[in-house]
Amino acid sequence: MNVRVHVRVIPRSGLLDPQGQAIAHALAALGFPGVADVRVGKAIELTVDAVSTAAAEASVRSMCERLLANPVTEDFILEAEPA
Amino acid sequence: MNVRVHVRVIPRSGLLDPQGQAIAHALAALGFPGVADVRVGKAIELTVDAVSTAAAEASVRSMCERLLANPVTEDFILEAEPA
Amino acid sequence: MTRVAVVRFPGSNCETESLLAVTRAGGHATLVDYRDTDLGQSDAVILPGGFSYGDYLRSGAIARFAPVMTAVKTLADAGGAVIGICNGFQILCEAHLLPGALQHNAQQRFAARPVDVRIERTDSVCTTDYEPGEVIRIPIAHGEGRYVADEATLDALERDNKVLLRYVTVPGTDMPYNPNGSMRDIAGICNSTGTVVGFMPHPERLAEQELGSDAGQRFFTSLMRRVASGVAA
Amino acid sequence: MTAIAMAEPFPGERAVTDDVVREHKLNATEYTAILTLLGRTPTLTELGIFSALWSEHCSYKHTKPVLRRFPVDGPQVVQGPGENAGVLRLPDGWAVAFKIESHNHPSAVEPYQGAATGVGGILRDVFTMGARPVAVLNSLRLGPLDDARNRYLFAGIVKGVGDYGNCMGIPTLGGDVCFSPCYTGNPLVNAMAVGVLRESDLITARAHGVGNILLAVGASTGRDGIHGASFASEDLTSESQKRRPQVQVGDPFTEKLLLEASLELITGGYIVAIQDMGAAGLTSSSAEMAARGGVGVEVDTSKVPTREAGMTPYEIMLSESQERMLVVAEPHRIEEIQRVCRKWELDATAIGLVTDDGIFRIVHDGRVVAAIPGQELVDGCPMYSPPAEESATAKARRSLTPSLKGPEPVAALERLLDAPTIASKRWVFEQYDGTVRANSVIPPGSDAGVLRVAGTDFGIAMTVDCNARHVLLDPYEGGKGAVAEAARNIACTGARPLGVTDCLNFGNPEKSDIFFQFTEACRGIGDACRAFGTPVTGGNVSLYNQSPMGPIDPTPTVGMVGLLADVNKTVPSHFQYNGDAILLLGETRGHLGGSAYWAEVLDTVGGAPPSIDLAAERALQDVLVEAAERCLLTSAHDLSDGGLAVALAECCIGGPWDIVTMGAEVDLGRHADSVSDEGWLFGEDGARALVSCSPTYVVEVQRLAHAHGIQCHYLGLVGEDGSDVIIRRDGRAWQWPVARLRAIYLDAIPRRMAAVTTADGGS
Ligand SMILES: Nc1ncnc2c1ncn2[C@@H]1O[C@H](COP(=O)(O)OP(=O)(O)O)[C@@H](O)[C@H]1O
Ligand SMILES: [Mg+2]
Repeated sequence: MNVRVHVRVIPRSGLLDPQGQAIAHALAALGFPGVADVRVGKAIELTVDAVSTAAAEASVRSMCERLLANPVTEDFILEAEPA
Repeated sequence: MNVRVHVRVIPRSGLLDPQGQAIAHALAALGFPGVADVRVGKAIELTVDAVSTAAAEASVRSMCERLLANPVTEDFILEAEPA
Repeated sequence: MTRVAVVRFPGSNCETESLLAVTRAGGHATLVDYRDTDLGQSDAVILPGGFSYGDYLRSGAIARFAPVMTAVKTLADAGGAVIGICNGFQILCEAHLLPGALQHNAQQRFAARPVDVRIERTDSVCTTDYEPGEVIRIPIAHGEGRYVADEATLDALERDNKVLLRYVTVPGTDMPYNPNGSMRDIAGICNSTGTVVGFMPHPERLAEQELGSDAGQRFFTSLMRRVASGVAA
Repeated sequence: MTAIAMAEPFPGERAVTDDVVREHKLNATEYTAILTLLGRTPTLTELGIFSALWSEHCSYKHTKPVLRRFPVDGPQVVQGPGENAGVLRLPDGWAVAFKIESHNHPSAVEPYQGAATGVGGILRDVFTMGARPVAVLNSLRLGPLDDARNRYLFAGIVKGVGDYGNCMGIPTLGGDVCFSPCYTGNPLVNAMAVGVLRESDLITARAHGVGNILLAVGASTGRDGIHGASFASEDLTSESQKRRPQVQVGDPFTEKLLLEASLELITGGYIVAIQDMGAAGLTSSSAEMAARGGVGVEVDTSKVPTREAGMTPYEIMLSESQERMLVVAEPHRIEEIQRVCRKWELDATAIGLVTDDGIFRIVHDGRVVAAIPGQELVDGCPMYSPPAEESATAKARRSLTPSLKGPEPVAALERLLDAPTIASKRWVFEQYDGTVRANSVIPPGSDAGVLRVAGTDFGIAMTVDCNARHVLLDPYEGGKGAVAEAARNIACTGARPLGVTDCLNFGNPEKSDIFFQFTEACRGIGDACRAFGTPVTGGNVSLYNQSPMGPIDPTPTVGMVGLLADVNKTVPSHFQYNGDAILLLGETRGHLGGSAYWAEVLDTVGGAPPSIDLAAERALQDVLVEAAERCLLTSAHDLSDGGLAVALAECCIGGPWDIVTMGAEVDLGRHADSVSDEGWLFGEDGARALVSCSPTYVVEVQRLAHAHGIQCHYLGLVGEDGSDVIIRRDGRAWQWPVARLRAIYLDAIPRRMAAVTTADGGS
């Protein structure tokens, strides 16, 4: 079965996120009040051919550990849905 | 109330996504078979102070339209949850 | 003669000037393809600057898996000289041959300009011909050069004398002296023996008077001397 | 007339009705010509092909007769106009290929990708000649930075230009940026590429050899940019914003591989011809290669690798997907070609062949969907010579004078240095890698960039220039001025101007006042090129640059290359040594009409710009080049925008990364007594340069100048690091601390760009 997996790779909290800061500033300047804790990372979407959603998730988890996220600076979150 | 909103900003389908292509190749070379349709965009997380989750969502939608996403090349998807 | 391999990944850009800098310093330089699985009889390897695999995903993230990297690791483990310049530094960090990571410049823009860096350690494979504390001006050209690591790692780098180059301010400059927001102004680091080194600036680009300065050439003369004296290989 | 060749519609495609014809921007005359040519109604695929090739962008239907008047010959010319890039001879068997191109409309819609793909396209034009690209330049025109949308466009365009060239590992060696309200809504992005080759490796885009195979090399074909060529050939209206083609996305990584593969295919002798699939993609590349070679071609679109399923022949023929090449080769070479491509991780797919019947034929799954006589398809578009007449407004503008009284010279110079058009462009080129490949003798920030040709002693100087305000006020003089300024910039480095590529950015040519601007500016460019012995080897025309607010100022950007016989003798732009003598070459008449002083300080775009004395310009170039060859000068900087005061300030402020700034103390003395102070300080007479030299060489430099009939005035001395810039005249004195001038000059653009940059602001 084909499973669509959404991955969010986010800079680890505690690390400075200049891009998030820049966006927070820009939003304030555009007149959006009350925005805090902006963090910017990568959204990666992929379709995986696997026996089950769980299997797809496990496989993508391993992709994240090996390639998609940098263990030194990033955390990742997965969501999978049948495609 | 504080609402945490997760935004995924993804290159519009049909547009070339060289980054997604490169990742797809790399995953295949690393021995992950059956990966297709890789697309890479931005994941943005922000906390918004709003009267309700729906209000926060509406506000972030307008942030996406004005700043966070490029209306010519990108689509965005929101998810909100009480923080 | 000292034999230096310069690796070309798809998207490498600075292999030609790296080869020339080695040749000018009296070494024997050969180009090695990323698909090769050995480095010939090389005493040293340079991972040059550029945009391997387009720098897609994260710079260096895909290149670290290239077949040639196994040989690079073997050389590093054997105490051979491994030098990563710019993209090469990014690859060494991604491959965990050096600690930390290089992230997008704090100002979110590519930075191409000269920087002033201080040589913090003169017993590494490529800095013996500099004076301790000497400040030189060489170019940078990168979008992802902000060195980050957790506090413990940073403290360990300082304690173990593994900071190789640091951005410093020189009177009269009207540019931020730290060009990318690197933590502790770090421009380059090395392992404890000084044999695996990585840095963002490009000494190979400013290594002959015809281009206005040869400030970077001693990286390469140092390498020749160190490797020839057998300390590194 | 009977049908020459038959073609049938592709299943499911729309019938060709009047509306469909109109949608394809073909007028009645053109459609009638098509009917006559085919002897039948075209299929939709054919209509699309005609609409691309008969667009202004591809056919030059309004401009060809005018362009024919450019001088194109000279002993240094290896390849003149008509190929992907012009080629000029260098010493020792080397040659330089160079070309400029616009990507204006795509950049107005999507600044980042528009600019990036502009750089990608021009690089392909150069490496398809067999040249290795060694430098890029960019010429940008934007609306004022106090508008958020303009800031967004500026930031995106600069990032796009930078990211593409940086990733390719090709240094950006120069460019220019100007700001004017006329570019709001229609920014200009002109990219120029320079390549170096062995003259013997030159290859042209000429298909020959019946039975030879056409191969598509590089990226696969998607739906991006369909109708890009016709999009580039209409005014930007809100309507066209809706019609805009799917954005083309650049992939510099693939282009880098394509570059290496193409050069290997060419220098290895594997192929007969090669052309990039640029504007109008596969259509123009295949049709033009066939027409140049006098042969027919047959392309099987079902064999073209596509990125998306279900693409029709119409879409495949008109796609402007980037990073693709069309190659012609002998059949027995295909396997070797595929091996070379595989080495660079690229695909090479046979998609067609060269035929002997002169027909441009497209088949898809065995069905002929287009069959058009090839020569007529490329050359048969009706040509237009619209009326050309200067408008009354334009004439009136030329006799305008400022009504304001100017501020003190001290404040006036500071205002000029703070004007983004004049201020340092460091914010721009610090985003461009200027030193990769380690041959940059002068990176951006001086008069012209200078690049050493690797392994030789000589160098190539390069620049792009255009003062559009001068062209607006007097198209003929402005056209001459653009060439003269470029040549002056080149000569200041010590290089001899060699040749020109031009990017003619204008409004809608169907309007008589715009066409007047076009013909007159071209006449000016042609006359100047003749006078300087710098032939035009190619270029690009970009018309219909207008937004709902009106046309842009006419902007014929001139790209020029020059030869520096010995790079060790390169002359820098800025003062180098305390105590050097400062000399002004050329005659000062104090001409203020059309000046930056009037425009930026007195708010008046008007007056007649200076008329350019081509003989004096040529003589000045000779003086500068000879003085450099004899190592007499320590610096040379041309006088342009803002005149003497701005040039003197720039010489003192120094290079973009300098730590040392110089002072200067000059006395204008009793030269040109009748000229006003403003005229002396800010006048923009041509044929002038400010040079410095060791005091011992002053007499030598003066003797050299006089031998060429050029005035040479001793003005004063360079002062020490951090001192003041002082100008005296007749008992009056104006004085500025150089640190203050440097701060104003360097901060003008960053200060404005610090404000938020949003995607929608102000639009
Ligand atoms: N878009 C740009 N890209 C690269 N370099 C630029 C750009 N704009 C300006 N420069 C650099 O700044 C220098 C000065 O530019 P400009 O103000 O046009 O001066 P000039 O009037 O002498 O041509 C140029 O020669 C070039 O080196
Ligand atoms: Mg200029």
